[in-house]
Amino acid sequence: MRKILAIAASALLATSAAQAAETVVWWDFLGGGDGVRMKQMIADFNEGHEGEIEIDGTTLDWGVPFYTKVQTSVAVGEAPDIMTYHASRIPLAIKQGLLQEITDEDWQTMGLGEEDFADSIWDGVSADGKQYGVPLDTHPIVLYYNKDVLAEAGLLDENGQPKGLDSREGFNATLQALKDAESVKFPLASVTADGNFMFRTIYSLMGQQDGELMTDGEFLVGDNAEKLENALSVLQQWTNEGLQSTYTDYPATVALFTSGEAAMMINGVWEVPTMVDLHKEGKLFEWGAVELPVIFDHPATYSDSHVFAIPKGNDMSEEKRAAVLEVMSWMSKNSLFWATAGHIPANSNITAMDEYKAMEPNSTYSSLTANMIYDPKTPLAGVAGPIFDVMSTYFVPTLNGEMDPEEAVSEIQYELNDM
Amino acid sequence: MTPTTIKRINWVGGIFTVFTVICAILWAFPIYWGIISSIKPEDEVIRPYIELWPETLTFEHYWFALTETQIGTWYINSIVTAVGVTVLTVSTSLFAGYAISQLRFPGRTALWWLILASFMVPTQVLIVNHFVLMADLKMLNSWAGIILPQLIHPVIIIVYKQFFDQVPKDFREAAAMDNASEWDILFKIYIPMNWGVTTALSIVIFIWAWNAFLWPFLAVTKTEMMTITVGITQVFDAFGVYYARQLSAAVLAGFPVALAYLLFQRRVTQAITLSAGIKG
Amino acid sequence: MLRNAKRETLIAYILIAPFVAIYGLIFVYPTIDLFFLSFQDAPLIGPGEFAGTENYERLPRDRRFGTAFWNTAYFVALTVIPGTLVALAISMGVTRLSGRVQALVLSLFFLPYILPVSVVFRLWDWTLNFQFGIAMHLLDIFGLDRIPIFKTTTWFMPAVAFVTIWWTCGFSILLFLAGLRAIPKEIYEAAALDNTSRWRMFRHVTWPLLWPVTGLVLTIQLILQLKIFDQVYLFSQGGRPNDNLVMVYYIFQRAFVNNQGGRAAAIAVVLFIMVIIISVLNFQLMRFSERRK
Amino acid sequence: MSEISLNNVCKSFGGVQVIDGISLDIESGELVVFLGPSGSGKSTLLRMIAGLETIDEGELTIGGKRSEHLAPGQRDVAMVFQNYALYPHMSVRENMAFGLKNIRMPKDEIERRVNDAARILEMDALLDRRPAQLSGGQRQRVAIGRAIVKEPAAFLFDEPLSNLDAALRVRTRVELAELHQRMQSTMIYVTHDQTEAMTLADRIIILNDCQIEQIGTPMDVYLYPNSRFVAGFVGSPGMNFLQAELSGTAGKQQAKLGDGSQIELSVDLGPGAYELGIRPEAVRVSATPAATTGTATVVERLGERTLVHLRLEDGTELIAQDGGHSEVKPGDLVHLTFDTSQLHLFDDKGRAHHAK
Repeated sequence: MRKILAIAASALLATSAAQAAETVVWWDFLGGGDGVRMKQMIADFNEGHEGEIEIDGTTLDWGVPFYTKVQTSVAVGEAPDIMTYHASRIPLAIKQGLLQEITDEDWQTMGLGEEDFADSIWDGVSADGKQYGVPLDTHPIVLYYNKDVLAEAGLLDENGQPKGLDSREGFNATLQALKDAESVKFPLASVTADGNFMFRTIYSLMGQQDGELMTDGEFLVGDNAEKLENALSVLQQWTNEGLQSTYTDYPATVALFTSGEAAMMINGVWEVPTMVDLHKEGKLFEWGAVELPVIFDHPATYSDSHVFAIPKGNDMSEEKRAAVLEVMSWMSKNSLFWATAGHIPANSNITAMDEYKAMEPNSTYSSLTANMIYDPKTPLAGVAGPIFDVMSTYFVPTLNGEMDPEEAVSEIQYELNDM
Repeated sequence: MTPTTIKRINWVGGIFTVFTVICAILWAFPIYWGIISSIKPEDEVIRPYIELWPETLTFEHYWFALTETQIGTWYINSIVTAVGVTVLTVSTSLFAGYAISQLRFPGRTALWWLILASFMVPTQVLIVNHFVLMADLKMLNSWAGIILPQLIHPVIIIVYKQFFDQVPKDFREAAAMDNASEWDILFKIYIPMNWGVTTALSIVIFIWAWNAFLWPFLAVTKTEMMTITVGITQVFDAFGVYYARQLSAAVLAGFPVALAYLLFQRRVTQAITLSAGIKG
Repeated sequence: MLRNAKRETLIAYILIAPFVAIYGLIFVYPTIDLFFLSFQDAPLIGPGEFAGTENYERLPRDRRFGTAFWNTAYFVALTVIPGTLVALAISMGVTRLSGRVQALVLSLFFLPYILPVSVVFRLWDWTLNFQFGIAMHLLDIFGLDRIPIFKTTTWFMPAVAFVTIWWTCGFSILLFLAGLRAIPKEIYEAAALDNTSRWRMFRHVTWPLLWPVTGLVLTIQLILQLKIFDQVYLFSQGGRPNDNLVMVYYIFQRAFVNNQGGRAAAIAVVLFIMVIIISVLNFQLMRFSERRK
Repeated sequence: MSEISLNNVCKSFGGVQVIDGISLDIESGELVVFLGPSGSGKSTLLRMIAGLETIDEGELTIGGKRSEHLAPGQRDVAMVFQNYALYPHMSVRENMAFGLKNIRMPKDEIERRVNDAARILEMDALLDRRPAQLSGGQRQRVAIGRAIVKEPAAFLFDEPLSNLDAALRVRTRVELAELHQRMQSTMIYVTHDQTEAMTLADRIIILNDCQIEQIGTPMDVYLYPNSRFVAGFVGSPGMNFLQAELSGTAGKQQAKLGDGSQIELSVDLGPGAYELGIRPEAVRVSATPAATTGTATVVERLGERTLVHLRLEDGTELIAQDGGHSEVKPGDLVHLTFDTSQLHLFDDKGRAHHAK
């Protein structure tokens, strides 16, 4: 008990000592392997700005909880000074009036601008010619694989990549072979318990068929419904044939892969640091990460951007705002380190650097940047947004074989159009 | 145990006793399992077989929770708000219960009906309005904002009223003969006489307030203002394999109330039966 | 008793003032405000426009409201009577014991009650974890299929109900024990002299004499479980919240996730009325059964 | 000068008269007992003196000071409650000191008074105990001690012995009498037990039906009851009451009982039907034929005397007293004599007329 009190007391002292400098209250939702990297960056920043700016960072639960907290804190004027945000959710945020505009003047102060970012990324933070966030990265999902297991089963090609990444049949064969080899519990680990997460995979598979969620404000028009059904069918087939883990939540998915119980895993690039760190400690097998397999017509991978945004509902002094801009600018310019978190830095000056190009496993999956697809630009989209919400409700039963893909699609269609 | 009771326990009774004890152990097993898991390394925690005792015993998760998270701050928030709820609920209920039981004043019946009516209203339906109200008062993210809406505990007033009703009026008269003022009667006679009830009620209200989830969860948007019960579910890293770490935080959150219960078992029992309207 | 009416009134008002102030602020005013809000098209924070009964008219066609309503009813059905029976069974067991053993066994059964809901959530989420939970290892040992308990709609409510019973049972156990202690020993001794079997003893002595306590426990449980939120919220995180909605959860979702204060208020009013109707019905029922005796 | 005087005091509860114009003077140092059945108003009267009940009308003077509007604590009286009302959370010492602290008496004075009282009541060893740790008798003493320390003008006792068991009651009664002897203080004592009243009182005030029925010394009240009510209420076993037809002229009259027997007596009354009262000790068993005969139904042997319950020929029941070694057995036919000087006749209004 005394120890707890001592720690509590020191925590109090720490916050009061920090008040000497301009304190920037920072919220993020980066709780994975990338969260560790971000904490490192915050520490580096604080060190470099000692006595001037101090970031007081907090990591909240990703997804609905995070965005619920943001929404209510802005509504009651208790918002942080800066927060991470998903670019996909910016249209919704603008509609809700949650974000402050990043003005031309701000961009100048930061020493950044349109020319520093790829068009698609710049477009992601823009609405009606105004910008609402400073892009940090793009973060697609990738296929992680256990080289040891795959090699043993003879499923690695000459480049050390899994075989059968070019077609549905090929990939199914690889999964089946892993299953038959019986060296793992699951050929593939997927976050099948969390519909929010599976949105990324399913949307990727739709993209591989050029499917669209929303066409001119209408949902799943024409054969798009069929394409969604196709995507769901693939995943359900994997479940039915025992090829992927069922009802697996996020931490369990990572745990299944890292403990060697699943040979492959579909997950975000942000888990790269987890693998790197474990491998360094000698607790992990040889591993790799590649672009998602092409199940349908052509490669496509869902991607989103982390951006920094300044919430409304927070009366900021001039000095504070300057400090916030400095934080965003610094983070963007130092995002090479962020690439070690697996993400692809948004700042094109960084991605042009040789050091970046030599980075592994990033370079292995960097090919996918050409094949990235994004959420539709609508206030209904975005992480934990209404579309997410509706669709994810039906993904879990479908992916785990409780519901037919056809039924799921018609339910999704009904609810989406009901909004 | 007296010799006669030993004699009376036949073998059926013996089996029954053993059965009950086994049930009790199974009942509490998840608690044991949570504690044990929290002192295993993360990779041991996810082993695909059952180990009732850690192979490697480690307190690293506790160390992590205590040093790398805001759990210390949350402890302080939980203590302050739980104590605040307890003191305010007990004192206002005690005063009101005393007034209704012992004093005659206009509006007494109306007040009593209000209290009985509030008995029926679930505070959960008021979350939206509480949130708006606390936002208007600029009390969100403050201790006061966490405490205030938790002060609706009509049952405490009812318990106090019943207790004061039971005090023979002789005491009041004896005190009057002793030149005691109305305040003396309250503070020197009635309150000390019912000190046991007050302690018991305070302990359970403290436990309830410590365990409160919904309102503190809504009223706080800043992590440094969270109570421990909210903090451990909201701020912990959702991504990655941290089962043991999460469990260690849970153990830390449950520790104070478990301790309070083990120390004041009889009072807790008394207060629970009181709060349900059964005389202890 | 000689009384000074004026002074007494003054003192009474001083004594009730803090209570009345707090109740006025956080009970009376919000309750009135709730009804006003339910007729507005309002965000969570900020002014709204009068919307008539639209917020209510939506409810019958609102699928999620239906889910929330039926899930709540289902949850109540799963917890109230089973929970009471479990508590009764446990207290029958505990009451037979004596001395230290009784104290220890009672503590083991009671301990869950004093834990915060988040701790209860962590414990059971871990115990029943689909991949690593000890319960799943047990299923494996018995050769049964693993059950993704908190991820399927079939198992979710029963499992949350089970955890809830585990968590809140201690409260009812204490009430039953108090009730059992109040039954005079002589009655059992008299019955024993009449060669009454154990079952008949329970059926004809314990059960009827315990009925007032049983009724009380049922009432408390019923009102309590209607207000379920915490467990359902926590267990559906990272899962399927929309399938697991209950009334309070839906109020929360409308107000805090979807920023629709007015619609949330309308749902809250419905729950409010449900609780009141059930309280009154329950009260009448208890009175009726009292009289019948 | 009288210590406490009541002048025509009245009280009613919600329209029901409970005290109806009572006037009374209590002398300094006197122990007065209010005796009456429950509902007679005796407790109310005491509480009115204490200030626990308002006085609707009339005057109350305590120690020469008009007191009917004073608060209880300011009337210079102390009260011992039926249930003692000892504050359970205070030690004996604190219980006794509480009232003194409330009037901000200096600490050393409180100390002195508490110690004095403890010495008087022989409870020095109990001072630091809590009431729950005391026996019934000890609690009783603490309650008295709490009154003593106030050094009041008068002590008020509200049925103080009713919570004690029989043996303790007798002992405490004696102790109280002794205490009164020693302290010579004014005391008012309320009881429904006529034995307590008889043994303790300097004067007994018998209340019935909101009014004073009789005031007098115990022997006055016993020997010369004012009314049928007093006659019946005082004395144990109670007075025998028989229907009698009075005839003859003043100085030489006969009372004819229901069984036809005649008793000679002298009383200031005209002929007519009366109720005749005679205490059991005035009805004696005679070896030779006497006034009348009765059949013994129950024989109660009390050791030093024997009570014989009898039935006369016409069915009238009465109790006679015989010596400790009485040979009467149930069923015996017994000769009875009446001590005609101890006869009382009651008219239809219940007024008593004593035989000469």
